[in-house]
Amino acid sequence: MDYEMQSRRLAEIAAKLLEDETVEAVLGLRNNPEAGWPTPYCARTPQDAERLVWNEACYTNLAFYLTEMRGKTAIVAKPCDVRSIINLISENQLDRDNFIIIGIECEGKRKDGKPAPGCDACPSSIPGFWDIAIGADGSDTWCDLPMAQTGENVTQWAKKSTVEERFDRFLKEINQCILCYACRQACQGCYCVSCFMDRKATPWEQIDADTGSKIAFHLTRAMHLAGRCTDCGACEKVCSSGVNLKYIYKGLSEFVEETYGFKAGVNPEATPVMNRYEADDPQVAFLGGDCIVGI
Amino acid sequence: MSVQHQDGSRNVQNQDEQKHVQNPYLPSRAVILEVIQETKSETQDVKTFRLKLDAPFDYRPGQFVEFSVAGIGECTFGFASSPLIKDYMELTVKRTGYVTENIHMLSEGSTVWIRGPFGNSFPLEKMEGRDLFYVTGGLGLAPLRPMIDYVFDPAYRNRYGNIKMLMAARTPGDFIFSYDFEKWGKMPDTEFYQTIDSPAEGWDQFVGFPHTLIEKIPFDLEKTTAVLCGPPPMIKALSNAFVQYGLPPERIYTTLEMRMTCGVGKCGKCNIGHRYVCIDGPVFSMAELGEMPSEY
Amino acid sequence: MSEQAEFINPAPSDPSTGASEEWTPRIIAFLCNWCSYAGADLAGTSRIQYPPSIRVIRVPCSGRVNPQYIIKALADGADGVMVSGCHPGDCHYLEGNYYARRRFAVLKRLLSLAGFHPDRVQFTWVSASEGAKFAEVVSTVTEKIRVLGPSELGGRDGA
Amino acid sequence: MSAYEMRSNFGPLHVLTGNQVRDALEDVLQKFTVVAPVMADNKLVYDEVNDVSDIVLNDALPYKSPKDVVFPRVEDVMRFLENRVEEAQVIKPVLLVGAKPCDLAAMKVLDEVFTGEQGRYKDSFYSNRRDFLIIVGMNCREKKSGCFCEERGINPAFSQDCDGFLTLQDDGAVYEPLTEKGADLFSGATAASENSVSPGEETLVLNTSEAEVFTAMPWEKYAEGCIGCGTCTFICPTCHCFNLRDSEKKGIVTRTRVWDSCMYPKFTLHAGGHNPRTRKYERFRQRVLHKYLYIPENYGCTACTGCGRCIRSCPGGLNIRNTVLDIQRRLAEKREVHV
Repeated sequence: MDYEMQSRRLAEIAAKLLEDETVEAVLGLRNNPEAGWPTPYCARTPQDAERLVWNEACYTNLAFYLTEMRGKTAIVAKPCDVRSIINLISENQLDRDNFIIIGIECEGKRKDGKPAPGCDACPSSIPGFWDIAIGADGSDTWCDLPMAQTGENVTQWAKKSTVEERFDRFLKEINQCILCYACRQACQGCYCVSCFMDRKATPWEQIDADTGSKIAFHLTRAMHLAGRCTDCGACEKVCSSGVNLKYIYKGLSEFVEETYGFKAGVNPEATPVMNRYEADDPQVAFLGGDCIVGI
Repeated sequence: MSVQHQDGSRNVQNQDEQKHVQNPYLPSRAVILEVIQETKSETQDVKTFRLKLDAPFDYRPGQFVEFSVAGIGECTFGFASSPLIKDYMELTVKRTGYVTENIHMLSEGSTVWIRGPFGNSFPLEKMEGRDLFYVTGGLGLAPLRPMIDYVFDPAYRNRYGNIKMLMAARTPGDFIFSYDFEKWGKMPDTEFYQTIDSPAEGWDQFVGFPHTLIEKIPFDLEKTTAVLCGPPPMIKALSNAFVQYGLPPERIYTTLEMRMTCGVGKCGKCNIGHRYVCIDGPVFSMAELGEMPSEY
Repeated sequence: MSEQAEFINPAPSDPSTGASEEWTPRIIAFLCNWCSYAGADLAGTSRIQYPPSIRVIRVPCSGRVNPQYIIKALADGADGVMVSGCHPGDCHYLEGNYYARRRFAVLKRLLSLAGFHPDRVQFTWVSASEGAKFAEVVSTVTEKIRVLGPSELGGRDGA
Repeated sequence: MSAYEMRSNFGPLHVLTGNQVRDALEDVLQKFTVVAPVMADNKLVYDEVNDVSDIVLNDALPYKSPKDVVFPRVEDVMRFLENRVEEAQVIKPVLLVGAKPCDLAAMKVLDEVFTGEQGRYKDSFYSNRRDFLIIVGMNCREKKSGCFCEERGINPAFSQDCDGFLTLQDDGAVYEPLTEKGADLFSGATAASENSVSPGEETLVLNTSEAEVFTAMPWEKYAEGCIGCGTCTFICPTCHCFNLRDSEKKGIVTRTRVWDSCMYPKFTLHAGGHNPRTRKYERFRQRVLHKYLYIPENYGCTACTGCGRCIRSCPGGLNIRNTVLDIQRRLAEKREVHV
């Protein structure tokens, strides 16, 4: 990885796009010494482009911000950002004509001296989808770096573990949760205008932060993310309490892929997996049926 | 009688209230004596609850109360009955959310919990000797009713001048307290008007929004104090109309509603600028509101 | 981190503890209006015996059962949840149960991952003519949950 | 009478060696529930201590503030019995050790808001806990990225707002009792106190009015990047907005107080559907001005201690200090033009 070359080329490209008025804004990251890591930044003039950075701490998923941009935007997108963008396009949340993807090669980011959440399972250093490419060496070709892919296989773990072990792991994580909803806010998939937890007239809304509320929130959120999670790790990166629940979302992604052959963030044309059905879908999970689900 | 903050300022304080030793969060018990269905439109979404309290309760017109149903939650309502009535108090509730929906399911004899009174009140002393012009929209009549009844009380009526009342509602069936209208209309030196949003069959009174109607009701600019209550857009339009007509903002009063939890200026919800609606309000003059950010 | 303040008086004792009778699980049953609810009706009118463990909630279609309802039931301490709808292809709304089928499969994997015993949530198809099958399904489900014992989360209302 | 004149009325300074500090902590652990900085999951937090060896007394600032000792994330405050309500008031005495000067300053703000004379009502739930709390402050020698306590007039080396102050030195520590409650918590070789430390000057303040900043400042730009997660309010040592909720367990309805956050749209949503603050920048503006304008107006103290926690943890990189600096700069420019 040559971060310096990549940064330089990124600044050049961004300045050019803004100068030509191809785009109104370039969405990227800037150095933020007070925060201690690069934070989202929106360059709006060619001079601003200088401030865009690219280094090993640039782990923020920017796809979520793209849904809030008005006017034509260029987004600096690493593979996980692009997966999220694809997911959002397939759900009609983004208009492909309204933004340019500056794809940037990435071999994984680091947070607090460790690989950032999600990076250990990333399948490729190349974004799946791009308009302008910035390779690992700063050129416009991809280098296709080997990826570690040491991420946990949740299904395998689940098959080996007992119900109690799984319950303990889940409880241990949610016990730390304070129901601040930062995971929801940072998630590309959680774009609902009014979350099920925020509805006004129902007793679903629970901010008591007792175990029942936390289970209700996290499991329902996981359910909503089934076949939509792009494994970007934003939920764990923003959590102030250190709750690591990505394994649940990942386990569901594995299940959806294995059962329905669907992977989120691959094909922008695909209908989301939970929005369609086949008449011969496997009859799993049913009483007396082939219960491969019951791990 | 609880203290008032006539100009909403923090400096005008009563020593008694400052040394509030009792826990302001602990409610006292009340029992529902009667449930009155107010609106006659199809939704029937407004009811008035007449409550009998365990402990004696004193309040001034314009103050509000925190009303809870155990296990459901707490809601803020303005008093809707005259403070001179000592046997019971009334609250008018519109069914609009989870708590109010559950309140609507209550019937006579149910136990509810009350804490308060909170907030300042209408500056009744300051208004003495003046003509009064009440304008209300929909449910906005409820917090004004204590003041209306207080002023109409024979013991106090001679302290105030002429009274004009303009009551607005969406449809003829949406008026609350319509059983009082006849009584109010017959009061001496009182003009009583009603208006609805759009024409309806058999309606012979005003039609249109209140801010378009104040020109049709002659009143003495020098002697009048206006008291408004209604939904925020109505208050904004109406106060502009009054000011344009020549009434100084210091003589236009309104009562605000905000989401509230504590009622004692701690929870931070009803914060508008540096003011808390629950302790500096809910009654503000338009002059005060003009200085505050328009986040209401 | 901080401890909860305590009340001066001890909490009144839980009325549900100390019951000596055999424990019956509390199972929330979401039944589709067109098939399974009618099936349950038929079981009743045919006087077929089944355990009194289910609390029925009638829904228009198994596709109407929001997974949130099931999660909420479990989180609030239900011992089990059962959802029953029309057989695939028989949906009154043509395709509601097909969507539901995917949803339930994913939900069951989700609950397994989170450490809820997979047997706590059961899905099944019962048509309006299958009164006997309905009784059998309820017996099977109740037995499976009885083996698991009360919910780990305990009833919220303790009833 | 200035607080600084009162120093040393509660005994002389105690010079302690490292071992004596340990022993003293061992001792207080027997008597109190001790809350102190401990490591949890790679993060330093204030938490209840079971073993003295877990306590981390050094220059690092814990990730979260100690406010939940007095104002917990979730607390049962009362319950409904048949004909009356009962308040939860049996509280164990807690000793908070190692609170940094910025967190001590924050505690003072909370005291002011919940129990102060300006507040009109006393918050009994808060004061119940506060009355049972003893605080031992500790100096801070390292400025983290994002810290700006000195601009907020806080001296990281000493604070008066506690029951006793522990000054860490390279070899051991010096303990200075500041109130009766803190009189004999630590003891070692005695020494006379030196009255040399004084609070700094508050430079980061807003001397302005709502009308001047409310719409005139580029709030949308300041709040760019906000994702509305509320992390800032949850780890802030002075944020104190809350909600009261009822829950039913075993047939008894308990009222719970839980933190709420002004960064959520639901915070101000009326039951009728009207919402005075719908946009993210409006909510960020509320947070900044509540700390720098509204609380100063109402209580006479700025409710930001410069601990920098929100700056370090904000996923969007929002920065309250830069925002206030920018407002100051714009106001100064504007006033110059007027002159």
